[in-house]
Amino acid sequence: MNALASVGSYRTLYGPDDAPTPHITVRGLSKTFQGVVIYDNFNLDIPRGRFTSVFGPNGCGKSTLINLIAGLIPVDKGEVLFGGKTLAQTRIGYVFQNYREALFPWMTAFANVEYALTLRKVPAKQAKERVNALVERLGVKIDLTRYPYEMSGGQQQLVSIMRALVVEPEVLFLDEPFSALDYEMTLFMRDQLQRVFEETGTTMVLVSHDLEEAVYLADYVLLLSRRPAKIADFPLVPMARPRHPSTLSDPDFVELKGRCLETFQREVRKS
Amino acid sequence: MNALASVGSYRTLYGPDDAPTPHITVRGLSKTFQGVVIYDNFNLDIPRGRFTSVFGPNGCGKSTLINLIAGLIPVDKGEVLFGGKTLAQTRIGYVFQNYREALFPWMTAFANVEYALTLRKVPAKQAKERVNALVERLGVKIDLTRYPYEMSGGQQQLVSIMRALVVEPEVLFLDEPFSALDYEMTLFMRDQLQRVFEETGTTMVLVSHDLEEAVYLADYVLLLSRRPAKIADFPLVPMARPRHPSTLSDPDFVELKGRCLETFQREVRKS
Amino acid sequence: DKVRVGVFPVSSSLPLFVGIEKGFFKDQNIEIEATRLIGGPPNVAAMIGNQIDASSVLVTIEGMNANLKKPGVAMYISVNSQNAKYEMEQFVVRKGLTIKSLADLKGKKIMSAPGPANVSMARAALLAAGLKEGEFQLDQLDMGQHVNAMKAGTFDAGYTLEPNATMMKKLGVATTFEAGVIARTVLGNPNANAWVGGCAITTEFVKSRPEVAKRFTAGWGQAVKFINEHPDEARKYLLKNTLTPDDIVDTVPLVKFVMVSDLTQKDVADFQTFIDFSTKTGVLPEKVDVSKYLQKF
Amino acid sequence: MNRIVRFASSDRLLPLVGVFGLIAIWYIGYWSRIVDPVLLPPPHAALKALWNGFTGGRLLYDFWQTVIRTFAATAVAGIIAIPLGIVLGSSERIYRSVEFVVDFFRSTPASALFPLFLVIFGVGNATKIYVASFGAALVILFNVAYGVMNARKTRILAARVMGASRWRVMKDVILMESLPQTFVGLRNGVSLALVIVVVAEMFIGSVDGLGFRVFEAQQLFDMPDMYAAIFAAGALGYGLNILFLMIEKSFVHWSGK
Amino acid sequence: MNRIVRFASSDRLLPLVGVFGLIAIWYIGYWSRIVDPVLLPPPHAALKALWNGFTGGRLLYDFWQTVIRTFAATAVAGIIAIPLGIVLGSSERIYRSVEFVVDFFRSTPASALFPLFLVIFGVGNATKIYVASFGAALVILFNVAYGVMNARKTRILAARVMGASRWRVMKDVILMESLPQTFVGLRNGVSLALVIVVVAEMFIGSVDGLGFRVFEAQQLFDMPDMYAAIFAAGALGYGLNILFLMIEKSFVHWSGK
Ligand SMILES: Nc1ncnc2c1ncn2[C@@H]1O[C@H](COP(=O)(O)OP(=O)(O)OP(=O)(O)O)[C@@H](O)[C@H]1O
Ligand SMILES: Nc1ncnc2c1ncn2[C@@H]1O[C@H](COP(=O)(O)OP(=O)(O)OP(=O)(O)O)[C@@H](O)[C@H]1O
Ligand SMILES: [Mg+2]
Ligand SMILES: [Mg+2]
Repeated sequence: MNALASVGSYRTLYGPDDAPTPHITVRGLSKTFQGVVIYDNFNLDIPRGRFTSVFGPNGCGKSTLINLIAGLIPVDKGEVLFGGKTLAQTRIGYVFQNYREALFPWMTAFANVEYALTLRKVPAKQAKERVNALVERLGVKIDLTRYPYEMSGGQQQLVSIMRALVVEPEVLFLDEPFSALDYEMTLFMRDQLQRVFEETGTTMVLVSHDLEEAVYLADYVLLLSRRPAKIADFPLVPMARPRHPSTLSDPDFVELKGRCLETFQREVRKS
Repeated sequence: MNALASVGSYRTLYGPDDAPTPHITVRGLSKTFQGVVIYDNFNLDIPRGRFTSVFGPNGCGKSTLINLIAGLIPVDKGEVLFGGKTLAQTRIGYVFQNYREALFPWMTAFANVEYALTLRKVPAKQAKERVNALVERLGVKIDLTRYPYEMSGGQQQLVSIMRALVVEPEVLFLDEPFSALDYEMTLFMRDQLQRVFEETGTTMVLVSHDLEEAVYLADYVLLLSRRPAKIADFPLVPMARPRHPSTLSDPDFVELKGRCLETFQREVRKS
Repeated sequence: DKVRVGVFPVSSSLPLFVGIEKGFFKDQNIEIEATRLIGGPPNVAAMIGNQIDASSVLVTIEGMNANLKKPGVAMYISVNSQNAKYEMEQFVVRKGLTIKSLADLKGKKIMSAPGPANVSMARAALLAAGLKEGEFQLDQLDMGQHVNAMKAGTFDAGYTLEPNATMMKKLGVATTFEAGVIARTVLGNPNANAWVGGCAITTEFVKSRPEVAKRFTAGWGQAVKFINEHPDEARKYLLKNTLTPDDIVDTVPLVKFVMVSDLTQKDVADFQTFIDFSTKTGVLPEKVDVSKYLQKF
Repeated sequence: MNRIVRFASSDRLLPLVGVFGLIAIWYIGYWSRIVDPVLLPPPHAALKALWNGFTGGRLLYDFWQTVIRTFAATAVAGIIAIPLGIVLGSSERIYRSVEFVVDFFRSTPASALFPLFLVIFGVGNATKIYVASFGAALVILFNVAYGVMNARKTRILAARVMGASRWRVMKDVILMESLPQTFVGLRNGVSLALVIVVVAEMFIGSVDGLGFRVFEAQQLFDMPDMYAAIFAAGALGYGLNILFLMIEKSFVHWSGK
Repeated sequence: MNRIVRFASSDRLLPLVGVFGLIAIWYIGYWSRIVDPVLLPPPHAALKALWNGFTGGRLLYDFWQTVIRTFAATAVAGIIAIPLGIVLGSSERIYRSVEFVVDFFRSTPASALFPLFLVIFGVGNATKIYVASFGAALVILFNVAYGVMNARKTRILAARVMGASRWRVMKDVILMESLPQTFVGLRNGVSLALVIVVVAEMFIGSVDGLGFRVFEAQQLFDMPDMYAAIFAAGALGYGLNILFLMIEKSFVHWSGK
């Protein structure tokens, strides 16, 4: 492993032996928006089959990072590989913060989920079966014949997650998926997401603006610094799964969270 | 003290001796919206000079409660007194969640704050002086000659808080004041609010959808049940002031928060 | 054979209606394809654009103007004369006002039929009667408003056209005190023939289908003859085809229809005088030789 | 949309207050003889003329002629403007380059364009339809282009990240996204088309249609008929608006939600 | 607003592409003789007529007459409709009761109302202004009433909790809140007023104004003059829209923010 690559790796921090293999490798990534450097020669490894949370100051480039990785915006320089494969060869899923603007309101919830399969050229009959199978597996109790705007925020975001999952993505990106939901719904949705993760073992990358949530859900927390973003810390969250609300009161959890908050505040104050 | 009154009192829970005197007394409050009973013969005492947080399930009637107390919506039945005085005899301040829709965009920030005094018939010159004095006292470093829409969300909410404070209210109500702000700004604004509270000693009532925030800022946490709302718990938060981010890792704090979360989840599941 | 005719639904188009209803065109093996076109400009535009072959009635000033832009676009086969006997244009005065002559209109508010030709004629008549510019107020007004305006008393007097004048009389809102305005003003005699309008066909029509044009003209001539011989029967055809209320159809005056081939030397001279007058007042930008645009077969 | 729903659901009778108020004012104007009664007939005379005109009279026929022309004009406008609007809207640069011309003609009173259209399209029935189409097309074009340009970025990204091709993004997302705005354009377009058709019928010669009926009633000095035709025109405008709102509501059910 | 800013700041020359495109099409139409050149003169002839008309010709005078009438009509409309809109908007029930009547007349082609106005106000210059006022007033009324009705609830509560009386809430909050919508109404109103003024000048007789110029040029078959007047009308409409956008932007600076 060369020196450059190791900079951005969770492996160097926790030793290469017990760490999982990287799924996403980012090398020499650079991105500038209208003269503002967001990333400059940035390196990062994201572990396969693990849940990685991304946390950092406002506007530091969290969304930009996952958008660059998911190919939603072009990189200026650098490369992103998915276990050696390119983006085009990889099935990815993406859940947007603003579910209201991400779902298609002219389709029923079912059709929304099905559409992802249609785009992958799955025949109609098979597509329906796969959607139904997913519904069963997740134990979703929503009437999917309704239109998104007839549903609560949480239900819509669940549909949005199902749409991302139905193609059985290798990597699932989530950009602040719960920030527009109320507290109850957020608690519920966190557990739903955790269940999906445990069941599918998909590599997940979550951007969150809520530190508690970021730590609660993650195996690894990627803490970013202010612009141009660097990795401020990349700790392992050693808590056992499944995690429960009581985990929040676990002293190890509280300590890790406190450490992350400190790092965060140090990074914020730096400017 | 009669039995009825004691039901809603933080005093019964912690003993009348070391508890502060009540500032707001709510007796026999009832409110129904289109056939849905939100409050039915509800009793509550809110302590003078203390910071009370209100927390509860979505739609249980938190906003309705402070709106009823502040007289923004009429009660169906029952009475609200402010240390024996009526609403009309009391100066109150109110900070809305949606600062964008609460500030007047056709006035500069300064004029917005001044306007509260104008309504109280304070002469123009004196009004300006009082605004300036408040700015000084709070150590606000914003250019108040700008219009609200030229400011960041946090700055706007600060102006909104100043507008509520400038009349030196006896009670200040805040309905989810930080929920539209980002994480950094929220952390900053919590500390600002705490400073204001410590400096002025105003009775404050905060509705929050973030349990951590509710506990972090409060002297007392009012936990409401599902509709029709009852008091589920009304614990004292014994942490010393000023509180710091490190308070969040304090075992007592974590424990109290855990207890509140349990109560909350029990209440949520009840339905 | 089909002939496309632009129809301006006024009494001056009567020969067309008579020709159709009495079958004069059919006798000539002509089938009329009528398009309703209100006013001169659409008729002229349609003739220039070769969308119609003939216009049932085209004010001669407009026709000559069109001929200035595109020579030969409006060739007259029949013309109509208006004067004190064949009333068309006239000055009316609101009921209750005593006005005997144009000179009495000093300081009055006067409406005029719309269009530069009408307005300049009204002005010329007023000036000829000794009034000076500024001593009267002259506004043009859509024909549809003339009766309303008299009734509502917005104007004191007006230079109006039939059938409005008859209608005003019938309703008792205004009376005529001066008819044959053009004949008097331009030709100096209220009983002279003022050749104000007529049926025009395009040179294109004459050239491409000379034989059809000839038959069309013949049919038109028969209709004119019929009108001149049986005016009372002919005017019945106004009813369905023009905007003439049925209670005045028997009294509304008609113009005098004359085929171009029947015009005398004097008539042509009068015609030239009338057109020259318009050139003088600036309505027509140049002098026109009328005889070039008379079509005889 | 909102307004219809409210109109239908609550306080159903409130609009009648306004209607009766208007009729009352009219009667007062009539009885007080402020305006000559020949010029301003009593409301019942106009209503009778309206009734007679629609039951057996010619008004019904004229009404349909105007409806047909208005729909034809809107259809022509839609067929031209919707595809064009999509093309223009899909590139901001292209739209900017024609925006001035579109706005300029949108600002030009359509009646001033009558002579131009008479010259280009001749004097037939078609011209009335074309000139109304022109006016309506500009409105529709403008709305469609804006609908396309303002398609929600997130939905486009969502489709792209799911692997949709450019063409599918266009067809499945941008087109659907622009539909609500397109319907707004169609609704404004049909209103404008009606206005232009009526003006054209009144002033550039016609043998039927509501505009012609107003014109003819006026020429014949038949005031009750004239008011009946005016009311028919108003009712048609109002009805078309409601009709298009209803189509919009059922067709782009997600609009505004 | 947005559009102006972008128009001014970037890609300044893009609109010229559209203009040149239009002129090119016109020249092609002229040279190919699709339309008789007497009816469709070449662009340079029309531009020359426009230039001559504005420098020494009568067109400038007519232009001003139309401008004056349009502004007068908008002013009258505003003076009547703004206070009325505030009254109507302040009570939902009152508004609902007149809404139908307002919508009905808004849907009625203004030209169909000419005869009615001629009857009531006579045929002077004033009538053209009044009929245009009527059309514009309905648009303004509707917008003002909606602006008042949709005043942000939170701002009203904020003022009330600070101890504002009903009157002060009205004056300091609701009135200010309705301003952006009022300006939208004024902008739509002035556009409509121009359209109606031009139609009135064209068709109910006038001695000046752009509509009259179009009419007269058409009667005299002076095509370059006619096109010059049409362009002047379009430019006026476009200019008025931009003018009102600019007033709006500086006056209700907070609008849309
Ligand atoms: N398309 C763009 N054009 C210009 N600047 C952009 C663009 N997208 C993002 N930026 C800027 O890049 C920086 C990083 O943006 P990004 O959205 O990635 O931040 P973030 O960490 O996700 O912030 P947040 O916590 O607000 O979601 C910000 O300063 C933002 O203003
Ligand atoms: N004006 C109103 N008319 C009818 N129902 C209302 C009205 N205001 C509130 N409600 C209903 O009363 C209940 C309590 O509302 P309230 O806003 O007080 O809840 P809340 O606890 O503040 O909720 P949230 O956490 O969403 O802020 C909700 O079910 C709400 O739908
Ligand atoms: Mg982000
Ligand atoms: Mg609330």
